[in-house]
Amino acid sequence: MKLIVAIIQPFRLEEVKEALYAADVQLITVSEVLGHGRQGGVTEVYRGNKETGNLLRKIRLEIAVNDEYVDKTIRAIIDGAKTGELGDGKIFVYQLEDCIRIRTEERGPAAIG
Amino acid sequence: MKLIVAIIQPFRLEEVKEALYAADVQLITVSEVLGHGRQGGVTEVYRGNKETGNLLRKIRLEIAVNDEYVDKTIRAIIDGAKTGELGDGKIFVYQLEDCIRIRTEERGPAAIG
Amino acid sequence: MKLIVAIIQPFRLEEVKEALYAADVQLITVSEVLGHGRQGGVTEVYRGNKETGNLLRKIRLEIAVNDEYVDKTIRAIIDGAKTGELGDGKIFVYQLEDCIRIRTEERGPAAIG
Amino acid sequence: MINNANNAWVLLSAALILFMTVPALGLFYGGLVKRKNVLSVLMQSFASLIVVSLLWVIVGYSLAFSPTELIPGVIGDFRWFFLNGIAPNDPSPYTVSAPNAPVAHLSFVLFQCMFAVITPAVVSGAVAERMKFSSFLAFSVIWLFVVYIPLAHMAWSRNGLFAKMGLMDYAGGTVVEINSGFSALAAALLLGRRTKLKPVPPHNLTFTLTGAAMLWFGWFGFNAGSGLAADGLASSAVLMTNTAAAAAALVWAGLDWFLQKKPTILGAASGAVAGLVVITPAAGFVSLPGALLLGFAAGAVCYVFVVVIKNKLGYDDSLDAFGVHGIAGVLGTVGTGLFAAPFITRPFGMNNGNGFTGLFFGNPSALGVQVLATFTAMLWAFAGTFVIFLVLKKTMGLRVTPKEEAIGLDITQHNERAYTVIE
Amino acid sequence: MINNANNAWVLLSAALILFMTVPALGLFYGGLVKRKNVLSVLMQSFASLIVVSLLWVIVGYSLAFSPTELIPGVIGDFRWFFLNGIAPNDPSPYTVSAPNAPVAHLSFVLFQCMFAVITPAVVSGAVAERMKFSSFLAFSVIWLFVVYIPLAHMAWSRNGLFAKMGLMDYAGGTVVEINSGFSALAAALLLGRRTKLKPVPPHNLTFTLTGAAMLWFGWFGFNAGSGLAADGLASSAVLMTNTAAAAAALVWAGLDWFLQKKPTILGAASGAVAGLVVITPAAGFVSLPGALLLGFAAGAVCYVFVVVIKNKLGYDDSLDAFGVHGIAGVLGTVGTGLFAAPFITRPFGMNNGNGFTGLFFGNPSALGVQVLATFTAMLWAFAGTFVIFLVLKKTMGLRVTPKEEAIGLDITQHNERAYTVIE
Amino acid sequence: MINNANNAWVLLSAALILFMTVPALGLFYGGLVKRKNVLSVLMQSFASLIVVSLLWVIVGYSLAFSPTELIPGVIGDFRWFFLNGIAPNDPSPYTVSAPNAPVAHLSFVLFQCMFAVITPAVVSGAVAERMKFSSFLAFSVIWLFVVYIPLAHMAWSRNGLFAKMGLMDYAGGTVVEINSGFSALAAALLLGRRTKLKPVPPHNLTFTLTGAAMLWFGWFGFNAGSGLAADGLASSAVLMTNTAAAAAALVWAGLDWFLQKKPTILGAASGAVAGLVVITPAAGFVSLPGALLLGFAAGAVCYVFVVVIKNKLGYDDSLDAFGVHGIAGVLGTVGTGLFAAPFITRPFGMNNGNGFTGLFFGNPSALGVQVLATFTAMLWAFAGTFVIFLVLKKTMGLRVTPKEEAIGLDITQHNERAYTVIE
Ligand SMILES: Nc1ncnc2c1ncn2[C@@H]1O[C@H](COP(=O)(O)OP(=O)(O)O)[C@@H](O)[C@H]1O
Ligand SMILES: Nc1ncnc2c1ncn2[C@@H]1O[C@H](COP(=O)(O)OP(=O)(O)O)[C@@H](O)[C@H]1O
Ligand SMILES: Nc1ncnc2c1ncn2[C@@H]1O[C@H](COP(=O)(O)OP(=O)(O)O)[C@@H](O)[C@H]1O
Repeated sequence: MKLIVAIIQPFRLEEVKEALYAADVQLITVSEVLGHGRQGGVTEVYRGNKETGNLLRKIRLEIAVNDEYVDKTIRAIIDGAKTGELGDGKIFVYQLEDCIRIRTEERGPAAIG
Repeated sequence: MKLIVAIIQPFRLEEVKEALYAADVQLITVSEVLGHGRQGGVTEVYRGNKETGNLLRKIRLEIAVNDEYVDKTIRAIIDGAKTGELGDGKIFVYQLEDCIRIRTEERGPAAIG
Repeated sequence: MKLIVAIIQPFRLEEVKEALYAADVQLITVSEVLGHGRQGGVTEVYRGNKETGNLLRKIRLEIAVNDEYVDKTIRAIIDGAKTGELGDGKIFVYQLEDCIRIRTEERGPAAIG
Repeated sequence: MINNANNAWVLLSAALILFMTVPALGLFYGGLVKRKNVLSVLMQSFASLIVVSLLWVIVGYSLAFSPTELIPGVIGDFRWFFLNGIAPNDPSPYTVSAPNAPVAHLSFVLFQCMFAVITPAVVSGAVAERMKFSSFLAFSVIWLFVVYIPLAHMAWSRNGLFAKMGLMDYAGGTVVEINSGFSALAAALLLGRRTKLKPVPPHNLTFTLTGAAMLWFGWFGFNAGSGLAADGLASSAVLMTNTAAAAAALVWAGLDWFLQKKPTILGAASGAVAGLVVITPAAGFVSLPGALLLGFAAGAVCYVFVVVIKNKLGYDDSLDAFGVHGIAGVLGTVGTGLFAAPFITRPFGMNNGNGFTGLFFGNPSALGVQVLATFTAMLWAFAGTFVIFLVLKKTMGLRVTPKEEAIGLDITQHNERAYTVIE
Repeated sequence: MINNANNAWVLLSAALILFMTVPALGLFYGGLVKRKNVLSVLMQSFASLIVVSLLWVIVGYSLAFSPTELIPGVIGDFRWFFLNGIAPNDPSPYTVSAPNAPVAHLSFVLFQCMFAVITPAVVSGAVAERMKFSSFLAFSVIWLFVVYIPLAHMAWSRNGLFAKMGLMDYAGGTVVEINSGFSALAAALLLGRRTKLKPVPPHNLTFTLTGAAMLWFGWFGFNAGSGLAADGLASSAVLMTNTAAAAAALVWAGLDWFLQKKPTILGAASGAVAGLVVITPAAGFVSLPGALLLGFAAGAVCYVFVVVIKNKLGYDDSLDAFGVHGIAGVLGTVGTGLFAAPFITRPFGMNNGNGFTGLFFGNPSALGVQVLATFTAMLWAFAGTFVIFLVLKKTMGLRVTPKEEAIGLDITQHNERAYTVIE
Repeated sequence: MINNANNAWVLLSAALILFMTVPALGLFYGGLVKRKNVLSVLMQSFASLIVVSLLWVIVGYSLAFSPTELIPGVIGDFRWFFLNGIAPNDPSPYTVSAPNAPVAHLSFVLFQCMFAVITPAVVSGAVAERMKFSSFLAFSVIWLFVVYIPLAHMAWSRNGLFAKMGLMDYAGGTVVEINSGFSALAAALLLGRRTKLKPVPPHNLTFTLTGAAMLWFGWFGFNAGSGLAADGLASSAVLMTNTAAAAAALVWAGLDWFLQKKPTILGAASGAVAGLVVITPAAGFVSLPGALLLGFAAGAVCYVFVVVIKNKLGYDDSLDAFGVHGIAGVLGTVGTGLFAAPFITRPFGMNNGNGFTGLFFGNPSALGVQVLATFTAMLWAFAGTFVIFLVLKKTMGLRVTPKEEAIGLDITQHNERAYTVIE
């Protein structure tokens, strides 16, 4: 079992969700984060001050999958998120040791999906 | 050392916290996330439009524990969070390699608690 | 590759960011969390009620680095975040299995930076 | 002949009271609750506006203000059912300081409508975060007829019981403030405490302060519009209103500073509301020292009730409708019997039999009427609400389920959420 | 001689209409959109205030209200260009119920300015979340001259086409409501749907309810200020306005409850706005039953349009400018021809040739004028806006790019974001 | 005899100025700061309302407006201490265009109170995010007596230095705007920059725009109420106010568009405020071209000050109280000496010795008085505030500690937070 964490552009969230659903990956956890990456982000201007705060809004996806799903999940994220421009984001993969479905108390790979 | 991440219903947060404290697990990190799981979540209606956005509000708990605490932490979370209905959430367990307490610069298991 | 997660005081974020940049660590993901730690946090008072809710505002940093960067990243976080008082926070280190840059589809250590 | 200046003044005062109900009271209360309950709180004020507005023009006004009566001194009759026979250019049968320059009768209908609208909205502060919306709606309809209208008739109608005794209640110390406050207490007692009651921080104090400021603003119309004329008495009433609000806010924030180490903005706002309440019955009767003293007293006494006593006794008046409106309402109504100054009313040739003169200006009898009306209003409101809540409890039930309470009232009562989490 | 009471009333009414445009309409609309578009929506209302305010005093007022005309019955001339020759103490050439107690001419200029300001702001509801700011700006300038001013002239100026026929449009059923509503429809059709159109929850319903409440408050001035006198007719207009708003809100929230299981606060607010719209042309003409029936009708019919029909037809009137303002505007303008009650206007000696009497009070001819004006306004607004949008589409383009739409209009059109994420 | 129409107008104008202080100015400023400081900013405005309201009725009004004086031309005496002897139906000793139709004396007291309330609240914009609350409180009390009251006396009291020279300051170009602006500059200089000063995005621009819109709304009362009559001069003042605001907003947003590529909503709002400031001294004196030109000038000049010069010079006027109020105040006060048009004031038979006529209408001497008063006000405000701040710095200290500043003023000064993070 793996955990896949993806940091993507907020405005690609819909596309990524669609790509994931198409790849039969339905269970995801989403949150709003700020990211400092390679993307230069000076776009906000307040009373002439260019906002140089370099933390840009991003969406963080957390997806736990069984091993056979890892590649297609990554593929789906890339397909949904890639625009080819700086700031598209990153995907991180971690080992997941155990997973428990609270409702049924099932454990392991059976609990993931 | 392990990291336990739990995604639970927001309205069970109080119960989970109480169960954790009862199990002597006091150090936790909490955030608000949106989750897409098995729970069908159509409850919001705006001008007749049922909100089909399938991301429901959840709470994410992050708890780093020493190995001997893993089981009772999981137990406590289940006790607090379980209602038996879809949407109760999941618990994920990861290997934690190291832990540092910033204040004292202690490392490893000693720094967890 | 490692993932470093740090929970710090919100008002030290600027210092931590500066220390990280000085250590040549530029890529970070930041979010707002609530934490229950050793810090007693009764400071809010509403109509005479001391707010005993024990979840305090914290900042969570997520930084993926190559192995040779781990120590200096931890050092930088400590330097930026440490005040010596309860509540300074913790740093957690995890194994990172893979990393993909969405824009270029690069993988592994090359994709981290 | 209608006096257009006074008419404009009263129409705009009515608009200001509308503004106090929503958005002002809604924001003041709504900011104090948890994020998941804010809409339910706003909806209670809004529903009160909607339902009472309709009932009032249909029958409520007639029952409250008709000089011909079903029960003498207590309730009017159906003479003005559906505003029957009230032409747009009819002068108001009610005047205060300007008998020869009346407003339109319909302006008076509207102005009084807004009082009837805001009073149950104030009560809603006591039931926040746990009452079923349907039950609140039923309550506010029944309560309008059983509690509010008789009290309004007694205090303000031509033939009302207390009106005839010379009660001084300029803008609703009994009818609005004591009434809502003691109704709130009964409601809180019968409803019981919130399930996970522990101090929870207000979800948006910017809203709360915005609401408080808007209340202050609207209260100028609430109090000074009650004279039904834009004359010097209105000017005095506005100035005393402003003064009492400031005095009470100063005291509350000062006590916070002294006792809790920091002056809080919620304290300043709460004090301001307490000051606005205390001056409500007194606005057109007292002079500067009276306004200052009433304001200081309201700040201090309400502080003690809200911060100390409530937490000791343990009833759950969620947003302190009782602790602020009930207590300051009593203080103000009784205080008017102490501080009413002939210096204020005499120039207008007003007379209620005792010259609008309080104890401190040599007229002990006035105090008697004030105290009598205060006790009646306290009892009437408490008992009436108690019975209504008891009946509702037995029939349709009062509270949402504990699970609904945990999930939040916005989604469980209204299928809506106030805020999105990500854009 | 100017009557100061009436003048104060109209000045404050104008201020209330300003308040309706921003912040009220801005918050009402702004709360309904996604977080990333809220500023773009606020900016459309604000820009309308800025641009129309300037154009109006320079030339718009003259074209709309000059009795000497470029095209008889349709548009005035440049007589009052730059307010040429209007001295501060000149009485208004326009009066309604108080010909002997006029307001200042400049008050009338201001009051009408605010109508011209709010109308394009209402239209902006149909184009939210996808229109280029520059194109909206161009639209609102051209539209002011091509659509709004002629319609205002026809309905309200001394020599206007419909004015002469005795059209009853108290506060803008045709000029403001039908006009903005049908312009909104044309705009929505030509602009096309939002790219990822699916129901998205409003980002801040507290703002939306605050805005709706402020609209209700401001509408007292909008409607009752239109009589240009603080007399009993104003009182009646305010009371009818309040009644219709409450009636429509009750129906909409009730239908929600009945059909969707829960009464929603957005439903109550939407209903209130529908009620305020429907009573706009009728406010000074109808009596209580008329106001109630118009309110109920507006609540029901707009509900059907917004909740059922729109979703069936699939045009994207983002914030229901058409479904609420267009539909209730038609209902109200026609309904005035049914319910106009001589009981209301007769005491003021008013006469428009048909005694301000509707069908139900024995005057079928009035209905004809109302229907004619309604159809003309529908067509005029729809066709005019259609052509303007078509021209803009071919020239400067209407929409932001799909990527800009996805990123959000606040950052792409204005380089700003409404809210920070962490402190 | 009091004129009720004028009295209603002034009372409501006073209510509007209250509304400008809180919530309007509070939201305008509060939205611009970091989330952790919003309450501290709201509290400064609220505290100013509370403290100044009390001091004003006790002694401030008497010192500012008593015709008998402690220092001739500069400060009054204690004649009206505790409003001593002012009966509710006493007419105001002060009138502008309607000497025979005065408002109540108490209305004038109230109206002027609200000016005294809002002025220190404006200054608070310069000290946001770093000043100790206790020090701000001390400042606002001392400053009221040392800086505000003498300036008000000089400009507006019967025997005031500049009043006697015929200064034209309709609604506070010197007393309110230059005064607050230059006090803000002194405050910002003595307080020093915020520790981590770098452009931080406003935490809630919806609040900021809401506040700006409410300011615009309230300014109608602020400016036009200053004529103390609801006559045609008030109508003119409102219309000129609206026009100047729109003109300046257009210019600022236009410069944004031109120089920074996008029109910003913060720019439009800032421009509007600049326009409202510039027209403040001129509102009742200038005609349309004057209002337009002053508006355009204010938009452009304030833009340059705020966007270019401030960032070059590097003082930290956090919310641009100096750059907007100070600069536009100077422009407006001097500009009144250029554009004052006899066409406006003559019909009312007003005369200040030089016929309220500016340079461009043939009266160069007026300009002299305007410039003299402008310089005096600049100096008075700057020097007075400088000294007060210096004394406070040496005694109680001005700033919170750097750690408190990092944590935020809401929690460290008031033990409160504005918003919760999860529900
Ligand atoms: N090494 C890293 N550790 C943590 N977060 C990262 C790391 N690299 C990238 N991110 C996150 O991903 C986001 C996008 O990265 P960015 O470098 O802008 O994308 P790209 O590689 O396409 O230019 C960043 O804003 C940050 O939140
Ligand atoms: N495989 C997964 N990866 C990431 N998040 C998950 C996964 N499974 C569940 N979740 C999170 O847990 C929440 C609850 O899951 P859900 O399937 O609704 O619970 P249940 O299993 O009780 O039906 C989801 O909304 C989602 O946020
Ligand atoms: N074992 C843990 N698991 C999860 N989060 C933790 C853990 N220990 C600390 N934290 C997080 O770190 C924050 C700071 O910890 P705290 O104990 O207050 O710091 P300190 O060790 O300096 O006293 C906590 O509020 C919590 O969010």
